[in-house]
Amino acid sequence: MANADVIVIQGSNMAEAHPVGFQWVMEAKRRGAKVFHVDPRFTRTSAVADAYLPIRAGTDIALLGAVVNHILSNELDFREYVLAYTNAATIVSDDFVDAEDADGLFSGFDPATASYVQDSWQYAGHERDSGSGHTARERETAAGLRHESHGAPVSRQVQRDDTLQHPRCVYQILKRHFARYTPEMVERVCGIPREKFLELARAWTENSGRERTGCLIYSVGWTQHTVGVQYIRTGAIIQLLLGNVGRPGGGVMALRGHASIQGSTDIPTLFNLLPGYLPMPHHAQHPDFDAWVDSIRHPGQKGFWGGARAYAASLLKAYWGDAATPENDFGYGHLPRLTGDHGTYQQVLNMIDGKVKGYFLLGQNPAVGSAHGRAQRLGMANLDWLVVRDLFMIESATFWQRGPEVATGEIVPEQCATEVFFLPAASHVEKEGTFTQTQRLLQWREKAVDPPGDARSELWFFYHLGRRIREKLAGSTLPRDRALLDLTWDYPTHGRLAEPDAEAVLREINGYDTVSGRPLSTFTQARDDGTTAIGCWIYTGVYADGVNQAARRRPGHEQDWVAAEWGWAWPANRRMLYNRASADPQGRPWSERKRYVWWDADAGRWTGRDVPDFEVTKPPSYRPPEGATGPAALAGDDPFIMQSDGKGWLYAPSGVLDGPLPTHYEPAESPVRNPLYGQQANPTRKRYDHPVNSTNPSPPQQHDEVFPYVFTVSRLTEHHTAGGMSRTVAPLAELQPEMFVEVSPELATLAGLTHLGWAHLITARAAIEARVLVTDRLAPLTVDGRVIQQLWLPYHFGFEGLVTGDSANDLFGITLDPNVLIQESKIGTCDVRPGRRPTGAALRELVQDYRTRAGIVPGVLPPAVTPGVPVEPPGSTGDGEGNP
Amino acid sequence: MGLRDRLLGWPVYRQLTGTDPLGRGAAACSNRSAELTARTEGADRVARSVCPYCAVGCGQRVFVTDDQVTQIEGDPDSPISRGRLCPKGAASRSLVTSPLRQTTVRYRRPYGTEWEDLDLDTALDMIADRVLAARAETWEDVDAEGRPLNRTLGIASLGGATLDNEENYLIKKLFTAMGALQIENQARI
Amino acid sequence: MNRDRPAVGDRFRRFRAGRRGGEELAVPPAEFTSYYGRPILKPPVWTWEIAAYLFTGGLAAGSSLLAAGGQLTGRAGVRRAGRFAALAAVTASAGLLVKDLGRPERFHHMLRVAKPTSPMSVGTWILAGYGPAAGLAAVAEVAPLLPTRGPLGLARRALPPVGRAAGLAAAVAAPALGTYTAVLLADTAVPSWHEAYADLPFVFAGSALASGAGVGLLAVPPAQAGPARRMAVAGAGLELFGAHRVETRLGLLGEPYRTGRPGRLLRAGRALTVAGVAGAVLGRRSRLVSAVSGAALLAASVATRFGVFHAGVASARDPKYTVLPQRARLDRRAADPGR
Amino acid sequence: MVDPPHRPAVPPQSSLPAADPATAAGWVDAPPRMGFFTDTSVCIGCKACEVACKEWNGVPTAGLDLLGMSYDNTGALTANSWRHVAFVEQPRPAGHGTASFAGNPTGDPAGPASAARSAGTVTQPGTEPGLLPGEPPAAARMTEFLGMPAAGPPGRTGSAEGRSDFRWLMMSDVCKHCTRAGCLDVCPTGALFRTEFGTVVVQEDICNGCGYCVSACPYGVIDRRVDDGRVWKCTLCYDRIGAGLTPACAQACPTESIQYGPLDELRERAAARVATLRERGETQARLYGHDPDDGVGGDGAFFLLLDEPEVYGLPPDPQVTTRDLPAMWRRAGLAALAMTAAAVGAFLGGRR
Repeated sequence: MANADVIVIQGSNMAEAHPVGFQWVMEAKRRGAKVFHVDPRFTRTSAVADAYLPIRAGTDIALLGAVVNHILSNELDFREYVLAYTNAATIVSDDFVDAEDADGLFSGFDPATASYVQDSWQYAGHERDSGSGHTARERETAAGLRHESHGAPVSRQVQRDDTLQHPRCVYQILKRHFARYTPEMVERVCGIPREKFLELARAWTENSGRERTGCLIYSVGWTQHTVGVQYIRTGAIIQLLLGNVGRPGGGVMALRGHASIQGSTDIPTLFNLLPGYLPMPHHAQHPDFDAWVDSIRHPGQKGFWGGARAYAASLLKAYWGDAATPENDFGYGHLPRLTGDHGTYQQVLNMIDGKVKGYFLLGQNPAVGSAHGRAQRLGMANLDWLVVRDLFMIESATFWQRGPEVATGEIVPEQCATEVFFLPAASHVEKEGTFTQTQRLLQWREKAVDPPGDARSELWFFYHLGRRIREKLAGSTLPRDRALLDLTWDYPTHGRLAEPDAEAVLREINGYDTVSGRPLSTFTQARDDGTTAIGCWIYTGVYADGVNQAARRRPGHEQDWVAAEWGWAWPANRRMLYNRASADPQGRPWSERKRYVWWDADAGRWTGRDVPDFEVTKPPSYRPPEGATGPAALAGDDPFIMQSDGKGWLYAPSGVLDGPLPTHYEPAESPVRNPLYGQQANPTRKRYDHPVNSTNPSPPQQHDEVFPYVFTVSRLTEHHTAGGMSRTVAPLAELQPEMFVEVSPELATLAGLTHLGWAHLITARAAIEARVLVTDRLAPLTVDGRVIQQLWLPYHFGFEGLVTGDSANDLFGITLDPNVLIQESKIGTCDVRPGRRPTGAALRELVQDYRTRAGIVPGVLPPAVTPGVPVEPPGSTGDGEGNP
Repeated sequence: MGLRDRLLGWPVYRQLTGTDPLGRGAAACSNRSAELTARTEGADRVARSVCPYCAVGCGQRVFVTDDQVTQIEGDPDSPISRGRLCPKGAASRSLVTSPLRQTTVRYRRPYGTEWEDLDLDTALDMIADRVLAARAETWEDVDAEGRPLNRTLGIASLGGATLDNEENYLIKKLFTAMGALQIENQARI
Repeated sequence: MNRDRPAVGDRFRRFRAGRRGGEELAVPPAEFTSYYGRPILKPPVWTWEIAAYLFTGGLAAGSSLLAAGGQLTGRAGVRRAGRFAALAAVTASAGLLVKDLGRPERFHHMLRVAKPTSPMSVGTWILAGYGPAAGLAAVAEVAPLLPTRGPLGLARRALPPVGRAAGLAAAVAAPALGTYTAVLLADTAVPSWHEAYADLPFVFAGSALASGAGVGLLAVPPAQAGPARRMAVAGAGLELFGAHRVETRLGLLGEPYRTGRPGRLLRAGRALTVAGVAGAVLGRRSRLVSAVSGAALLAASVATRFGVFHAGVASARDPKYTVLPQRARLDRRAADPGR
Repeated sequence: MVDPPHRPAVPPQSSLPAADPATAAGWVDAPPRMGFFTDTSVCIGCKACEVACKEWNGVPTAGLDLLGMSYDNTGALTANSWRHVAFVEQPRPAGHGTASFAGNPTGDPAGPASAARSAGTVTQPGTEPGLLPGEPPAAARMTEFLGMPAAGPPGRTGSAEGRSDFRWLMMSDVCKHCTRAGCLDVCPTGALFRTEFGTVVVQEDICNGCGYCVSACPYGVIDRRVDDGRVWKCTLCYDRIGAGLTPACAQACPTESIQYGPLDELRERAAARVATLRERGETQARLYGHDPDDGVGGDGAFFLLLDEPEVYGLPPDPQVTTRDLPAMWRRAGLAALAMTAAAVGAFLGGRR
């Protein structure tokens, strides 16, 4: 990042959310890089940026699309890079109809399931073998997450036009798609004056190419939207066109908010994934091991997923050890099966409906941290039992006693049956283990002291819980108990507390040879014959040679800036993915200034500052033989080795459920009619028509004026997420001691709010109160001749801890991105009034009054497709299973 | 301490006899100040750790004396953070030593209005029983068409993202073997 | 928890209240900026004890001079009154000073060093010398009550000469004691105190004399009170002269002495002084009038000391008294780089 | 009793070599003078310095009240806050290529009309549009609140250019460790002393809470802790630097806004930094407290500011009070003589 010549920060308040990471931005700035910040609010990041662009929340695609348009219409793309390393030249099926020509819907939309059949999106000549077909199910299972480590499947034999002139080549399609995303449109949609937009577009393009690179930084300001994935796609398209991927100082940098949130998707505690991004099997899609494996590797596909069978077999081997044999498909039968969406929000609704008996909360505080706090609390109040493991007594543990619903009479302790176990947890210094930080780097933590009192690590809790359960089941003959009884669960423990040995677990994650017991050093050693057991194949190598590579701590000042000997990064300790792209097709560095990884012809190998993210001896001139598959099928100039065609995707024929190209849709709740298309919001967004859930009306619906203002929430430097680790800590609590809402002076006057006075915000879900901070850091925007007022709130507050306040997440409803099922919790509409909110029953009446005025019927949501938008039936019919 | 030592130790005497006639520095220095040193110097051990807050992964050094964490500060060796910390990371010692931290098991029985104490071992046993009961009650062997499901939708879990990879691995492994599908974490939020 | 930093919390609440109430609006005038109108300096943490000490210290000094005068001119009544007043005052002084400490049990740390740069240290050593002398002088007054024989008889004979020596020693220290307190206040960053350093000593010297004279007028019959009357006149003269200069020659920084509570106190002090002197001079025949005048002079001294004290506090609380004079100084320097 | 005026002349100006206060304080072959250079142009206002300081020095909490001074809820340097990050929101150019809010709606605060507009309708508005009855517009009051009456914050003044430009200044304040330290000069117990590193430190085992230093500090830094009775302030981590470590705040600072080192080096670095900023058009950049010839002989902790000192709550031209002490003693001596004379006169006059 410090090597960038221009840094664009959008959808992230990096200086506040990641101050220490921000030192690298400041370093680049010191060296003269220009820093742009795009945000609805002037933040501490804007304060030190070279330029700040205020934007209407939820319109980033319009802005970025206009940058794409600026690049294409002025031919500013890094042509040589684009031709060689992206799918710009690929010809797309002529069945494909762009959203531009269908008022916001792409071809293949199935109104029955509000999802796409992607056949018409495929490359020319491959309409039928898309391997994805109907996407309703993919949405239900958040399949998008799988693509964290690899692109979706496409065949590698494609028609190309290297002149980029063919009307149906990706380049031309892209050009047409974004043609209407002009500076004028940016002004109309985002409220950003055109000259300011042009300043950004120029700086970005001028600082990219052979000699220079630009870096794009985003965070949850992008992901927590109903089109979050497409935000990121748009950014990626720009970076690919400008040749800013796989090169030093380039890239699309995701800043994640939690110590090991990367790790918790790599080794997922997510319903739809198994370790290493292997999909959890689906009852219909994956009847047996082979079907399951083939659905991952797509026979005949290029790239490293060719080894999927070995990765899968090795995982099952790690789970069930000797009981996993080639004969019994390594115990594939033991795996539970998906039938649809089992995500956290679906779970909560099921709790309300009494379908869930028990709930574990492991260092998580949904009563404050999840959207629609009321639904979360009502759900928990309707369980048989709840286990909360945390450092502090958090809101999710005391909702039955002190929650807002107790005040409104919706939860009566004497009538709440939920049995609550609070188990104190061990802090990060009281246990050892690895965190995986945001750049895929694993770092080992040494244990400093024993946890106090009854506090224990999760490792301890689950190991011993598993031990007890297995003891209780010992001798059971029930088939359903086999999976538990066959499980390899024999980890050595040590110390007074009988703490399981974390290194032993890490060794299993790394994988070992089941015969010799030797740890593996790379995932290419994985076998599908049961001779290797690997807990998480992408982590193979972290315990290479029996050495804990994540514990390496060679001081940074003793290494070059790549610092390859600090911790261990997956895959194979690569610090930058796809770094083959930092050299030209012939393997030479694009420029001296941006030299990183290159082909050393004399030595006959790839070399450079980093571990080449490429087969190290495969020459640039290599061309795969006919019929080759897997890694062998990758040509010497296919840098994107995890992509099934080795190319960077400007156009996504599959894998992305809401369109092959990013398209501007308004947020699910918006005061503005979509100026670009008849289709108002993302037609494929995941909606829940549950009585507890409701959405504020947006144009063209009636009564949108009841909620005239836009609000957005985010973090403060001084606090952490739901506040469980900061509102409880005195030196942090005192720095931001109260819940507040930031408003522009104009809105303050408009709504009669006074500085440091009280205000309350109302949505269809809840009303919360906060102290008012009137500040110039928020400015009204002119959008289509209208003045749009935006408010901002921190979401850290709750009713427990040293400092308390209403929780901003209570304001949100539940609407999710179709690809990854992440909720839209960055933007909503609301009304704001001076003074404190009413309490008790009066509070519910207030919210009800607003619902009535807005004509909201519980459980009835706005239609997926905006009335009046023509829908032509999909070309083919997949077997849709999603419930719209 | 004899009278003589008292006199020699008397700053006024030092003023008159020493290099600091105005009593501004050397003469005014107290014994405590003279012997003062950084408490981290005397630490029994130093653990190399990683900040538990955001995902930047800043290195931390945890200083321990008499099995108490006496200081947590940035690890200058880390190429990621170069010894620096944000306010949250800098507050790590207060986090782990906070008086608000719960260190005993608490139990709320159904329809209860107050917390009760519970022994950890008993708690673990009760939880194991409830897991098995919920699993038995909601187990699904096959779907309508007889295709295997092998699962329970009666148990759900939501994990934070401050858990170690090793912990996540065991959690996923156990729940999967248990047939519990509805395992989620912060990453979805 | 706020108790930990009343200077901040309180200031700010006042400030907010000010915005609503409007009356004591803490909004800085348009010609300068400040950080949210907050004071730059910390107002003195000293409370009424220090203001009271300014009085008792001066009273002790004045009384010792009076006593010495009586001693040398053979006015036993004057001498006795002066010595007793001095002892009482210096005892009170010590008590007040210790009480004002944040850590009273550590009062003896004051004797740890001798720092010429610290008026408080200097004052400590002055008190250390003056206190015993004044005490001894007063004790000597009880000699006649002692038995003629025995060890106490020895004391009865020994005390008077010792008392005379001690009385004179106290008198020598007295002027220092009566004036160093002015330096004590002036040697601070408190704008209205510091800028008044040239004149405060005279105010305090005068006030000390006047209060000492007050003792004399109260204690002795008019016949013997001649010197006290003259001391009152001289003291009042010094005090009024100094006070006038303080209020008129400091420009903006004179404001706190003229306005608000300090202004009222100082005006009262002036009135009482004038009344006391007038009474002393005109009422020289009447025991009662003299006594009342003496009381007036004492009261005047109290009022003046508290007035000066609070004026300083007020000047530290408002950033304008910090910023504007410093700005002016910078401008002068800019205009004439020589300075 | 020595007559005050004849006491040995007190430090000011010449007698103390400003260069090395440690030697002047009787330290034989003292190490180089150490200090802070706080570069506010790269401060991101994260307050890591405040927290790191409290963690290391065990400073108690300073209170949990929302002050509404931008993001400053600490308020000032106090006995319980040895670092204080100031936040100033200003309608001034921030050196941005294009003014941050250029092209945004300006002029008078939005009225009923635009309220109806932003509500997208005229019927059934969520909020009663328009101004509050009675109350003056909330925004107008912010002008005085921000303590910058010279330039009313934009959007409230109704001036377009006012709204267009904006900057947010942040600055981590700390004890200045003056070369001529008033607090140290006036301390009667020697609790405040000059360390071998040239820093000024309170010895908690000595301080008896006389409070003199509080009034003597021209920056309003040192403060007495109410429940404790002693005074407290930044020690520049005397214990850490003695062990060769970096002070807690400087070590934590993510953006190197707080730099620690030998004062001479820091002064050179600072001069270079100001030059660079000026070249880049940051004409407002200036150093504060770096000059050995200023009223306090230069600060051991000095700053790079982007506006006048008083905007950050700093005195524009601080002077150590003791520089006038000799003159004070002279005046006091004069007054003492006058006092003596008056007394003598009073009695001699009686003889006649």
